[in-house]
Order: sequence, then C-alpha cells, then structure tokens
Amino acid sequence: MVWVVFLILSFLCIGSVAAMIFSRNQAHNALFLVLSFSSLGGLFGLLDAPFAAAVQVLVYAGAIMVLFLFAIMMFNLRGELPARVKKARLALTVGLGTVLLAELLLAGRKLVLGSPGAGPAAGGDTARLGHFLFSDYLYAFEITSLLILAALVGALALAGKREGS
Amino acid sequence: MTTFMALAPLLAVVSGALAALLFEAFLKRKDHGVSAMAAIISLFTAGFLIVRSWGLELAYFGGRLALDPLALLLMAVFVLIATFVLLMSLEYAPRRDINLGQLCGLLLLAVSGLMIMVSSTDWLVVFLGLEVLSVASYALTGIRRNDWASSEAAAKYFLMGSFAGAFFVFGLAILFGATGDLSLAASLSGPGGPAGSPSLASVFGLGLIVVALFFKIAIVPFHMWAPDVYQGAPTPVTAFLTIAPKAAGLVVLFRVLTPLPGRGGTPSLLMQAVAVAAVLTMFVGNLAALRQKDVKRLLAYSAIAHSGYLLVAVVAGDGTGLVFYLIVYMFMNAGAFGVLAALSGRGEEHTWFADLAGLGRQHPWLAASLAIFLLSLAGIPPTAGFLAKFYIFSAAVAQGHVLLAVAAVLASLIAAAYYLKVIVAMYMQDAELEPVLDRENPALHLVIFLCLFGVVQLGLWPGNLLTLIRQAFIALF
Amino acid sequence: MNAMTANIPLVSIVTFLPLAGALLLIFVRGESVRAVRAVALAVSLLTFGLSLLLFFGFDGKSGLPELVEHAPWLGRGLDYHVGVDGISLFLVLLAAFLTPLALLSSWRAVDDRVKEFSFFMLVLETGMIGVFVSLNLFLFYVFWEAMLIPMYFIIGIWGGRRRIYATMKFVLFTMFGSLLMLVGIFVLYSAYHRVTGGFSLAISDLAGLSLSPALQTWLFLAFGLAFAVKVPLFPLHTWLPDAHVEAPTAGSVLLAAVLLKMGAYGFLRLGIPLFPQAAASFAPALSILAVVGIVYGGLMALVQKDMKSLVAYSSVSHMGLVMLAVFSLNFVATEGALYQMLSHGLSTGALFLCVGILYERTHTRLIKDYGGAAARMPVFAAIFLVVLLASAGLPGLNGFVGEILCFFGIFTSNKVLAALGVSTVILSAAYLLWLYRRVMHGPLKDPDSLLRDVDRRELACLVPIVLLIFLMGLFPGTVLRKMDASVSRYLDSLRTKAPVSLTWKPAARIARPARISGDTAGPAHLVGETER
Amino acid sequence: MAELFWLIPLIPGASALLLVLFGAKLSRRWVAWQACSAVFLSFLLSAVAFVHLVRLPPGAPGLTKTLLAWISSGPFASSIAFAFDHLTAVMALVVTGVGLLIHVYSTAYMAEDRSYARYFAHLNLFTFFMLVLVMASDLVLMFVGWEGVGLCSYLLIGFWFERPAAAKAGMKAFVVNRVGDAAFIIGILFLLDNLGGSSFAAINEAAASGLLSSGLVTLVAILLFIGATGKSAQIPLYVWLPDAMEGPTPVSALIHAATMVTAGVYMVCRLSGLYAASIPASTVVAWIGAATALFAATLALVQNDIKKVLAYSTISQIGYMFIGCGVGAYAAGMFHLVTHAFFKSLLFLAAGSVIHALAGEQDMRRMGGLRKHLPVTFPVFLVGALAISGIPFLSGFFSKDAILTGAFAGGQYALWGAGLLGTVLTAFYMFRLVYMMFYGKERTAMEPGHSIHESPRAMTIPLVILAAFSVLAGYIGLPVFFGEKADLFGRYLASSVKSGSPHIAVSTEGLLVLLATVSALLGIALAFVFYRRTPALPSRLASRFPGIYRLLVGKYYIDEVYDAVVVRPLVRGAEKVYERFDLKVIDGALNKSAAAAGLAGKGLNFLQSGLVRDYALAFLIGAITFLGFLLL
Amino acid sequence: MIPPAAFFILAAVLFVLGVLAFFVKKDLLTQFMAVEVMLNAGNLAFLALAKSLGKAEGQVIVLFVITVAAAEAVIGLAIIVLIFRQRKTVQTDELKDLKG
Repeated sequence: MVWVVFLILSFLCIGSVAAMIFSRNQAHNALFLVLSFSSLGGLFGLLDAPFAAAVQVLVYAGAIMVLFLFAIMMFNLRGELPARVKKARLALTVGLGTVLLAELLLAGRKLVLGSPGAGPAAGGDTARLGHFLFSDYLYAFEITSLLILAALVGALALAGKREGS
Repeated sequence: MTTFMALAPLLAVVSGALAALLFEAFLKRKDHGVSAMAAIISLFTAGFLIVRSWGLELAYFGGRLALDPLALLLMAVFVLIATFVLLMSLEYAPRRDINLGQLCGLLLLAVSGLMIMVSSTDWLVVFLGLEVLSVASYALTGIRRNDWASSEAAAKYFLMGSFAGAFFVFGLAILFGATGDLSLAASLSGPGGPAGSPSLASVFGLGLIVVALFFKIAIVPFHMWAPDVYQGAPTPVTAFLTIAPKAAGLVVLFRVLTPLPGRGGTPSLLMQAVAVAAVLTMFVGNLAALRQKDVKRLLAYSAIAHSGYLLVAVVAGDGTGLVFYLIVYMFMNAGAFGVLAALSGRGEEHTWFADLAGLGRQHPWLAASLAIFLLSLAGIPPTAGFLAKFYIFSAAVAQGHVLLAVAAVLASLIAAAYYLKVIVAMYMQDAELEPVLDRENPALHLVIFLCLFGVVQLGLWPGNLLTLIRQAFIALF
Repeated sequence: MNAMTANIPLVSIVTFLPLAGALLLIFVRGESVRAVRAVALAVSLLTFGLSLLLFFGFDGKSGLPELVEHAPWLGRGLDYHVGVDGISLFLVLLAAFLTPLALLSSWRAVDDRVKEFSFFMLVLETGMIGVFVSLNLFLFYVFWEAMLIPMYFIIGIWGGRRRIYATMKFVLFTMFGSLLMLVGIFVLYSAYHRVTGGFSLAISDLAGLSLSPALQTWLFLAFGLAFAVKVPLFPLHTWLPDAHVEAPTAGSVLLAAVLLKMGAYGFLRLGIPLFPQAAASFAPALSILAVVGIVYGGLMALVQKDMKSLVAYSSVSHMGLVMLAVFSLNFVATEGALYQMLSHGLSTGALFLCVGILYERTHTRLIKDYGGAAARMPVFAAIFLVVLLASAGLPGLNGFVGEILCFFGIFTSNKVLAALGVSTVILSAAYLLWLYRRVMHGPLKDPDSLLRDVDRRELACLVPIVLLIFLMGLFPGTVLRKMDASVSRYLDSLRTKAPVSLTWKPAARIARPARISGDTAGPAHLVGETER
Repeated sequence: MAELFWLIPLIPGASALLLVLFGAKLSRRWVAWQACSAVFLSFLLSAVAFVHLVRLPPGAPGLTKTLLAWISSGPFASSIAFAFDHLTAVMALVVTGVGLLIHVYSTAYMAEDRSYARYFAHLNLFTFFMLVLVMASDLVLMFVGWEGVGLCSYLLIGFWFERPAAAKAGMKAFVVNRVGDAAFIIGILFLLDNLGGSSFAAINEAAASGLLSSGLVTLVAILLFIGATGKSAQIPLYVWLPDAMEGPTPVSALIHAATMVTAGVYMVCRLSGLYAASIPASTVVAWIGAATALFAATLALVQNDIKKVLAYSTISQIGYMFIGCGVGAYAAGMFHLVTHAFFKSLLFLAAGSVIHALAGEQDMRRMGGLRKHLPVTFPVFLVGALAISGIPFLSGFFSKDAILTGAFAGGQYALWGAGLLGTVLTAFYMFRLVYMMFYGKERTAMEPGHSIHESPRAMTIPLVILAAFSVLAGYIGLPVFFGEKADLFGRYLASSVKSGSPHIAVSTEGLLVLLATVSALLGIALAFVFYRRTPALPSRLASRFPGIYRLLVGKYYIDEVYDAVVVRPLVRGAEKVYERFDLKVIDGALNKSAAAAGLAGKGLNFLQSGLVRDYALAFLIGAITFLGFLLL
Repeated sequence: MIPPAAFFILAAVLFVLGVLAFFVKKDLLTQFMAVEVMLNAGNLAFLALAKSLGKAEGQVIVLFVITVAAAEAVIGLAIIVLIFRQRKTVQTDELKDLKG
C-alpha cells in the first residue's frame, strides 16, 4: 500500500517535472511544478516528516509558486515560444545528466544501502522540531530573518517604485 | 553575557543596515547622505567591536558562531572593504541613478552574510550566510536599474548562483547522510572516529559543496558568470564582489580542507582536484584577460586568476599566506577599481583602453596609483602583491607542490603582460579623447590613497600584520 | 676609514640615496625642467661620490663581503642584508658612475616629461645598485625584479617608434627567466628549512647547503635561465637588439652597461656558488653557447643597418666572452670576466652615448644615412674612435685587459674554445671599424646636415668615460687587487664544497601527513615565530 | 743618461698626447717643431743608449727598466717593462732616425693640409708605439706596440678619410692585421700557459733548452708568424699593403716601408731562439718569404701607380728578410731590414717629391722626362733604385747578398734560386719606374700655369741624407769576402740574435756575389730594352700573352678571391642567418608563443559567449569531472 | 516500509531532471523553476538520509532550505521583472551584451 502511494507520488513528481521540460507554456510549467511540489509534500509525509510536508505544500506549492504564476501573468508572454533546443545540445545535456545521476547514486549508495533501511522514526514529532529550531538552530533561524530582509530590500531596490522614475 | 558579545559585531552591522534603510525610506532626501553616514558609523562600530573581541575566543549558539581570530581578521577585512566601497559610492552612486540608501543597506547585509560565513563552523550556518550574501549581491549587482548591463549581470549572477546553490544543498544532504553532523570539522572525519579516513560519500558531498564554493570564488570552470557580473555591476560593487565573497569562500574552504591536528587528513584526490582547479583558474583567467579591450573586464578576469593564486594557498595549507594575500588583494584590487570609478563620468563608464590613453599626462596621480596597483597585482616587488605571492608560492613549494608553483609563476607572467598593457595605454600612448574625469571626489581619493598606502606599506613593512595573522593561526591550531 | 664607515650604513646610503632623490623629485614642480634636472643630477653625482667612499673603504683582503649591514626585515630569513665584496664592488661603482652621465646625456634628448624620466632613472639606479649589494636572496630578487619596472617605463615612454613592442618584450622575456628563479628560491628556502629547521635566504647560508645533484640541476636551470636571459646568452638574446634600438640613449647606456652585467653577476654570485656541481656539469654546454654567442653576435653585428642594433649585437658577442670566461671556472678567467664586464660597461655605454649624440643631431640611426661625419665633428670623431677601439680590445685601453685575461683563463681550461673565442678580435674590429668607416669617414653625406661637434655637456658625458677607459687600460691593478681575495674565495668555495647529502624529496605530498603527525617541519613552518 | 732609455718611446708619446689634446690650438710651426724635436730627442737618447751598449763588455745584459706592474692576475702577469739590447738598438735607431727624417720631410710635404696637427699627432703616436714594440721586454707588451702601430697605420692610411678609398683601405689594413693578430694572441696564450710568462729571454731559452716540446714550439712559432704575415704583409695576408698607399706618402715611407711592416721580421729575430728550435716553422717562414718575394715582384712589374710599385716592392723585400730568418741568417734578415729602411724610405720620399711636384699625380704613364725638372729628386731616386736592385757597393747589394748567401750556405738552393730570380725582377721593375718617370717624353698633363718644380729643402735634405745612408749602410755588414771580421753588423747582433748560417768558402761566395750582380744588371738591361729603347715592347708583349698580363694587372685576383671566398659568404651568410634564424626562428618562436597565448585568450573569450546556458554547461561539465575525480 | 534508498534515488533523479530542465529551458522564469526542482530534490535527499540515520535535524534543515528558496524566489522574480521591464522579454539568450 505504502509502495503504491510512493510509486504514484514519485511518478507524479517526476512526470510533472518531465512535462515541464517538454511544455512550452510558462503558465503550464508553473502548474506542473505545483503538482510536482505537492506530490513531494506527500513523499515527505511518507518519510515521517509531516511538518516538512505541510510546509512544502503551503509555502512551496502554495506561496512560492503562486508568486511565479503572478509573475508569469504580469509578463503576459503567451505568444512567446522559445526556440527548440538543438539536438546535439540536448544529447549532450542528457548524457551529462546521466553521468551526474550515476555519480550521485554511486556516492549515495553506501549511505542508504548500508543503513538499516528504516531506522527509528525519530523527529516525526513537530514539537521536538520547534524545540530544535529555538535551541540548536536558533542562530540559523535568526539568520533566515536576515535572509528574508535582504531579499525584501533587494527586491525593493530592483523592482520597487522609484520616486525619480 | 560575555558570549553574547560574539553577536555584537554582526548586530552592529545589521542595525546599521536597518538604520540606513529606514533613513532611506523615510527621510526622502535626494542624496541619502544620512544613510551612508549611518552605515559608516555602524561599520566603525563593528570594527571597534571586532578589535575588542580579539583574543577572547567568543563563542555563542553552541559554537555555531565562534569568533576565533581568523574570523575576526576576516570580519575586519570585510568591514574595511565595505567602508572603502561606501566611500567610493558616495559620489559614484548619485551620478548613476543608484539609490545610495539601498546600496548601503544591501552592502551591510552582504557584509553580515560574510561575517556569518567566516565565523561559523557549521555548514548550515555557512550556507545561510552565503545565501544572505548572495541575495544581497544579486541586488547590488543590479542596483543600477536603468543600466542594461547592470541588470543583465544581476540576472546572470542570480541564475547561476541559484543553480550553484542547489548543488550546495544536495551536497549538504549527502554530507549530512554520511556523517550525521553538519559541522565543518566533521565533514572529513570518517565514520570510525575523528581520526579515520572520511567515507567516499562524505567526500562526495563535500565535493558538491566545494563546487558551489568554487562558483562563489570564481574558480574555473565555475567562473563564467564572473567576468560578466564584474563588468556589469557598478564599479564599487565590483570592487566589493571581487574581494569579499572570494575571501569568505576561501576561508571556508581553508577551514574545511586544511587538516587540523587530530582530524583525518584531506583525501589526496580532493586536494589534487583542487590543485588542478587552481592551475586551470590561473591560466584561464589570465589568458582570457589578455585580449580584453575594457579595463574593467580585464580586471574581472584578473580577479578570476587571483582566485587561482589564492587557491594555491589553500592547497598549500598556508593560512597565513592566504589571509595576507587576501588583505593585500583587497587593497590593490579596491584601489584599481577605485581608480576606474574615478575615471567614470556621468552616465557611461569610461574604462576602455582608449579612455585610459594619455592618463599619465592628464592625471598623473591617478595614473601612478593605478600603475602601482597593477604592478602589485602583477606581483612585482617591492609591492605587497609580490610579498603575498612570495608567501603563498613558497608555502606551496615547501609542501612539495613545486609544479604548482611553476604553473603559478608562469601564469603570473601572462598576467604581467596584460597589466603592463594597461600601463602602456596610460603612459605610452597619447590621448585620443578628452579627459573624462568630472568633479572632485575626495572620498574616493581617500580610498585610493589608503589602498596605495596599504599596497606600499604591506610590501615593505608588513611586520605587524603578519604577526597578527600568524597569531591568529597559532590560536587556530 | 673602516672605523669611520663602521657606524655609517654606507652601502644602504649609496643604494637608497637615488630613491630618496626620486621621491624628492616628486615635490619639485614638473614645469621647472632645469630644477628637475639639477636635482636629479646632483643626487646621482652625490651617489657616485659616496660610492667612491665605498671603494676606498673597501679593504678586500679577506674576500668576504665588507661594510655589511644586516637587519631583520620581514622575518623568517627574509632579511635586509647588504654589503660589497670584490665581485660586486666595481659593478656598484659602474652603476653609480654611469647614471649621472646617462642623466646628463639626456639633457636635450628627453624634453618631454623630464620629471618622470629623472624619477625613473634614479629609481633604476637604486634597483641596479641594490642587486649588486644584496647578500640575501630575497632582497636580491626584490631588486632584480623591481629594476625592470623603471626600465620598462624608460623604454616605453621615451623610446622610439616600436618602443611598446620592445619594452613588453624586454620585460616579459626577462621576467620569464626570473620567475622560474623565484621558484628556485622557494625550493632553496624550504630546503634550508628542512635541513636546519631555521629560516634563511642569506646567500652565505644557502651556499652552505649540500644539495643533491638532481636538485642542483633543476635549481641551476631555474636560476641559470634568469641569468642567461639577462646576459643575454645565445639564443635568448633577441630581446636585446629590440630593447636597445628603441630605448632612449640613457636607457640603452644603462641597459648595456649595467643590466646585462647582472646576468653574469648572477652566475658568479648565485648560479655557480650555490650549485657548484650542476654548474660544473653544465659548464661545457654553456661554454659552447657562449662561444656560439661570440661568433654569432659578431656576425650579426656585421650586417646590422641600425647603429644601435649593431652595438647591441656586439654586446651579445662581448658578453658571450664574459660567459665563456665565467664558465672556465678558474681564477684568471673569473677576474677577466669581471674586468671585461666593467670594460664592456664603460665602452658600450660610451658607444651608446656616441650613437645618441649622432641621433640627436640627425634623428636617424640608420648607418646608411651617415657618412663623413668626422669632417664636421673632429673631437667627436676622436672620442668615438677611442671608444670603438676600447670595445674592440685595443691594447692600452680597458677592453684589452679584460679580453686578454679572459682569453688566458679560458685557454687554460679549454684551448679550442679559447681559440674560437679569440675570433672576437677579428670580428669586433670588423664590425666596429665598418661602422666607423660608414658613419664617420667617406665624403660628407649631407652637406646641409645638422652635424656639429660635441658641446660641453656632451664632452662632460664622454670625457670621464674616456679617461676611465685609459686608466683601466693602463692601471688594471687598482681594480684587480681589490677583486683577488673575493675571487679566490669564490673559487675555493667551489672546490671545497662537500658533495651531496640532501636529496630533494618533498616531505609531504598532498595529504601532508607530516603536518598531522606532528613532524617538526610542519608546525615550525606555521608556528615558528622564534627562529629569526 | 743611458739609464733614461725608457724615455725613448715616451717622448714621442707625450708629444702625441699634447698634439691630440691641443693640436687644434697650436700653430703649424709649433706643431712641426714639437713633433720633430720629440723624435729627435728620442733619436739622441737611442744613440746614447746605443753607445752605452756598444761599450759594454761582451755578454753583459742590456738595459732594462720596469715602469709598471701592468696586468697581474693569478698566474697571468705582464708588466710594462722596456729592454734595450743590441737588436733593439738597431730598430730604435732606424725608427727614430728614419722617423726623424720623415717627420722633417712631412713638415713640408703636408704643409698645405688642413689637419696638420692631427697628422703629426698620429706620426708621433706611431713612433711611440713602434718604439714600444721594439723595446718591449715581453710578448704581451710587444703586442701592445704591435696593435698600436696597427692603429696608427689605420689612422694614417685613412688620414684623408673623406676619400672612400682611403677610409676603406685603412679599415682593410686593420681588419686583415687583426686576422693575423688573432693567431698571434693564441700563440701568446700557448706561451703564457706553458711558461707562465712571455719575456723574450724566457721564451728563447725555453725553446732552446727543450723545455717546450718541439711540437709546441712549431705550433707557437707558426701562430706568431701568422701574426707577422699580417703585420709584415706576407702571403696570405699581404693584401692590405698595396691599398695602404692611399695614405700620405711620408706615411708610406715610414710605416709601410721602413718600420712597421718590418715588425714581423723583428719579431722573428727577437724570438730567433724559438724559431731556430723548430725546423718546420723556419721552413714555413723561409718559403712564405720566398713565395712572397717572387709573387709581389711579379705584381710590381705591371703596376702603373708608382706608390703601388713601391708597395709591392716592399712586400717582396720583406719576403727576402723572411728568407733570411727562415734559413737561420737572422742577422742578415735584420741587415736587410736596416738597409731596406733607408733605400725604401728614400724611394718613397723621392716618389713623394715627384708626386708633390706633379700636384698629386701618381700614375707613371703620365710622367716622363722629369729628370730635368727635378735635379735633386732624380739622382737620389736613382741611388735608391740602384741600391734596391742590388748593384754592387750600394747597401742593398750587401744585405741581399747576405741573405742569399745564407740560403745557399744552408743548402736551401731553391730558396737561393728564387732570391736570385727576384733580384732580376726587382731590378727590372725599379728601372721600369726610373725610365718611365724620369726619361722619355714628358707625358704630364699639368694645368697651364702650374710648372713642375723641385720640392723645398725640408724635403730634399732628408732625401739626400737617406741617399747617403742607402749608399753607405751596406758597409757595416760586409761579406766574408772582405775578411772574417768584416761583418760588423752580424758580430754586433750576435749577442741578441741566434747566429746560424754556416760559413762558406770565400770563392763560393765570390761566385754568388757575381751571379747576384749579373742578375741585377740583367734586370736593368731588360728594363732598358723594354722602356727606353723599344717602348712599344711591353704592350706587344701584353697582347701576346693577354692571360698572363691580365692576371698580373688583376693582381692574381687575390682580393677578389678573398672577397668571394671569405668576406662575401660571411656577410651574406650573416645576413641570411639574421633574417632566417634570428628574426624568423628565435624571434619568431617568441612572437609565436605570445601569439599562441593571445590565441588561447581569444578562444577563451569565444567560449565566454555571454549565454547563461553555456556558462551552466561549463559548470556542469566541471562539476561532473570534479566529482567524478573524487569518486575514482 | 519503503527503504530510504528509494527516496534517495528519487531525489537524485529529480535533481538531474532539474538540471536537465535548466539546460533545456530558455527563459529565465522556467530555468529558475528548474533550480527550484533541484532544491526540492535536495530536500528530499535530506529527509531520506535523515530517516536512514534516524535523525530529526533533517526536517529542520529542510525548513531552512525552503526559506532560502523563498528568499531566492523573491529576489529572482524581482530581477526577472527588472529584465522584463527593460527588454520586454525574459528569454535567457537575449542576455548577451556582456561577453568575450
């Protein structure tokens, strides 16, 4: 049963990314991505990470991708269809991608295969997560605020209204 | 409470950023001088706090923020370069439709990111610091928003930067999987204990992170964004970008790759790969600079080549040399870009060879300064650039990397060719164009003078600084 | 004298006085050309005067460097360490002697950016003297490289039409050689550290190291390349004609008279004493190159169309003889080489001054544009001839002393090479007199030409050199006596050098276990603040 | 007084220095007086020293004086030290004596020249160097003089440097001499290396005592002799001397006839011990001498320039001297050197007088019948011609006879025969000269208003004095014929020079003298037939044997051969090498490597396409490679 | 239970697909989306490996990565907007003024 869910979710996730690759419509792309990220959320859940799953769906699939959609609609780029990628280039990238995949798997092999499959599902508990965030990871957490501040100011500086212009 | 002091320099900078932004947002002044003032004051405060923290070994957040001497030194460097960049921008920004207040804020935020990066021994914090830096840098690059080059540079920087960031994340994941810990120290320790040899997976994970850091410090072949970004960004920002992120990235690399006593040695394959990258970087950077017509872009390539030299220090495990080189590099590179900034008139920048022709006659001081910076970059004695190279390369040889040193000096030869070409333009060709220097720019000239002083002083009597750096490393090991 | 000079850092004063003068020049207004020139000349004359004190203060009995000053500078063996011995003393004097003359010679030739010109000339002087007085390899290298820059500017700004090509070629070519030397310095530095645990780049300390033959070979190649380019040894000579042709007179003078000597000096001071076995095994090959250089340079000089490139190729030929003598590795040859270096410095310097004087009048350096100048310029003709003959090694003039000593020294080592080297006697006469005939003799080429005889200033440039040419030709003992002890000490050190003990094996490859296992080498490198 | 002998060279040297420095400011009169009196003083001193020497008991060492420890470095040592022995005395007297006469002569001959002071400066300088050469006590110092006279020769040949030919000739002289000098230096080096010094006494002694191996002696002797062939214009390096006639005639007389060119002979005599110790070397010397004597004599037959005739004659006569040296009759060689100095300078000066009279005309085809116009010049020239031809009782007769006798006595009959043949030729070309210049129709092409006149007294008096010596000088070295002790000169020199030649029977000698006389007369007679009785004969002969004639007129094309075989290939080759190797290969390699770097840069700039996708591709490839490397 | 290996493989595939998408796509926006895919792949890998190690921190880190992604999205979209305003296009290949 879990396997079925896993397979469906993986298929959705990968399939929608693949679809994004082949689609030529930006809006569709964004929607595919929403789908992909949502199914990832499901997968997170399968990994006993319910909080992460929730955040993934809410923040990612929800907020971030909506931002993308807004942007796409703002640009209103319906007519624009990017040119096809050259075959040779495609082959090259696919080749490189395969190699990269092989490398990743080769490197990760020991980690996951060597481990006892499913360990004790620690960390599934959201309260503990919060504890982590405000103890061990407090500093990092503070930094995220800085990060967001920087992003905001940056966005303002780049795309915000100018009194002069 | 004493350990909370560890946070003080960072807080000073961040509050400076906030102040600058608030002044920018609410004072509605044209020239944003107040913001700049706030920024400078905060930088001075931070500098003061950094100096005060020297030798105290402050640590906070379970060691995720640790003000060891190395971190303090680098923080001081960042504060200094940020001050230079601010001073350079005072006149530069308003004349190019750059919002000085926002510039100040972003710059200080970038500095805070840098500080976070160098003062932590935890990969996650380093990553977050890097992201703060990156986000601020993207914005700084594109801050001249009416300029196509500036925004193009920002877009390229952002796209490539986030691409590299994804590698960082994946590397973190693998590293985490391999060691169960994200501390820098654990990256290369094996599963069997701190002294064991690291597992393949952790090396690979580290490799992914190293790739991302290589991207940040513009190591070939992850460097290709750099010339475009350095060229497109406003000149003071370029000065910042060619120095500060590089320094932070290299220090992180140094921290992780240089084996500490009681820890497993860095796998030779990784070090060899880094050495190869260093060689590639030195040659590609220098060769590509040879035929540039735009001095700014030429210096961009030269900045890439310098990453290669600096990487030699990492390979050689010569921390003293690395930090000394970084400081020297800050002076000479900031000085060179400072002169370029001084040459820019309203609107367009005048950094082509043809613009520089005859400069030696029209503006002897500027030309002489630039010449000295370039000679220092080329590593010609008795400038500081030479001494810095001397330390790094001699450390490489002392560690048995003779071929690396040979490659480095040969690359320096190529470099000398194009640095001298700039001097040719300034002194040995006659001006075809009218001089382009506009008004007096005392702050900028102050920066140039300080850099000049640094380059000369550090070339002849670097004594105290070297002692300081050596002390820092004694404490580290 | 010694008691007096003991307290005064005379060597440093002589070395840095020109630099101080150059810095002083910055504060002289550039428009007042006369003031600029006066200051520059005064400083260089003062330097020369002080260098004479050096000469008189030098005892020369011990063969060791004298008037030594040693002070810590950058730490870890990178010390400030200067002094003169019989090998370097006269080269210092040569540089100090020729700089004022070169400055004086450009009185009229350089009227653009005089301040900068004087500035670079004085900086150059400091660089040149610094190279000769350095007793620390680091300091030596600093001066060696730093000196390139003023020369680069001098050729590049005040040079001829192809000055930029020439100056880039000059700098890059010489830098190519010296950068590999830099790696060699690193290797020596770390070898010394590995053996003794301390840090030093003092030449005397390094000479005490016993390096393995393989390491010596590599290091000798690295150092030798730097020096061979500078000499220049065939086939590394092609930068020289270009640099000479394009350089302004003053630049050519110092280039030929002093800079070229640095190559041979480098071999004598570093290349051979530090790596005696490698030097001995390379000596045949280098000697052959030197002989080829002698003949080749001479033949090339025969077919040059430009006066300056003719003189440049003659330098290739003459310096070939010097190199041949240096690699004969015996007493007479070494003294001969040193003497020949001085003579060549004087006579070639003077030759360039003469060519400069002609050029100033007609603005052409092509031989075919001249003819019969002697009729208009009798005094000049006489001086020019003396200088030419000195260069051609006419007995009684300085060139002969050096040549005959070189010949003899080479001869005792290798008769065939000496015989080939003697061909310079024929070739130099041929190309120099050919030059003289085409330029000074024959019917006056252009009756309306601006040729006029030398004026007082030009005489003031040339006469001191001519006097020295005679003095050195007739009283070589004054010079040779001061060299004797140093030269024999140098040769003794080659003979007694203990064979091989250290093999160049980097203690640590990339993984650097040495550092981790707490080997003394590693931490000492990082921590060792105390050694020096 | 004699102890001051070291001043002999220095006085003219000082005078030369003064003239060089201040000559332009001095009056001509003063210049003339100073130059002449300097040489005169030297002459006086030489005479005093000579007298001192003669008075010394036999076997006593000559005068020596070390002025300066000159070059000294390790085993190499050479000092400026003068020595004055019997051999030196002869040369010193000749140099200062003839030199003085020529100085005096020049005061008039050069009176019109612009560069009067320069001329005398050079002449004084030459005297200085020549005296250094002859008074040097070692080979290195001799080499100083050797080169110094070469320099003065160069300066004086090229005295009228505006004339391209003069400038060229001067240079040629110097360079050709330098070829010999190179060998000379190598010879010196051998000696220095083996003896640790180069003093003549040491060399002669070492050679005689067998300290030097015979092979080495031969090698050194030949190397030094090559130097001598340069200085003394022998085959193969004689080519410069005919061209040297571009110089003023008094110069030709002094340098290129009387003194400098005989330096080689002096050197061989000085090192007679060395040469005597090597039969092969002596043979080479003798045969080169003989070949040169004949060779140059044939060339003198067809020359039309009077100075050129005299030049070839000089070459030929020096050849005789070398025959003498080569057969061991060193004294005879020196004897001929002395007499030759007199009559040849006489001939030159007289020719100069003729040239002076004809306002610079040197081509004998445009002379003739000058007998009447030149009442002093003609007789003295005739005396000189008779002397050189070997007419009995004049000086040339005795000295040449001494050489031929020496050759004969040494069993070198071929050399003797060659010498005899040379006598015929000598007499022939000298009287060809006499007949064409002084007899027959006047063929001068003088401008109207310019009459032919005898030279002033300053010129004629030296001529007369020289003529007197040309007649009388022979009596210092009479052949055995006149008694065992008649050879004053030979006995005088015996202490300095190896005396070699065995004596021969008086009757044989008488026969030899007779044969020599007959051949001289034969030469004169032939000249009379050719140029006085049937003046058309020469041209008929020339058209009969055009090949030979052209060969002679073309001077055997030796200059051309040298040019084609040595000079041109060298220069052309150097040009080619310069263009093809220096510029193309060496410089090309440099420029190519610079261009290669530039090209690499261009390639990299091309890769830097500006497209993010390319950047990412590079990133990806780099990352994959880097990571793959880690997985190895 | 599903072994973490399966998740890790999925993460790797997703990462590579993201890379491919980055190369195949030619507009700034979609390329940036590809980067987001890569980041998510990283997250997945984190959780998978955390699971196999039995450590809870994985989840915390994922939160941080998501924050980073959000911040990047903000600044990225701002840049894209800036580019679009200037050039009326978001085609990546149009950005080629700076080169060489």
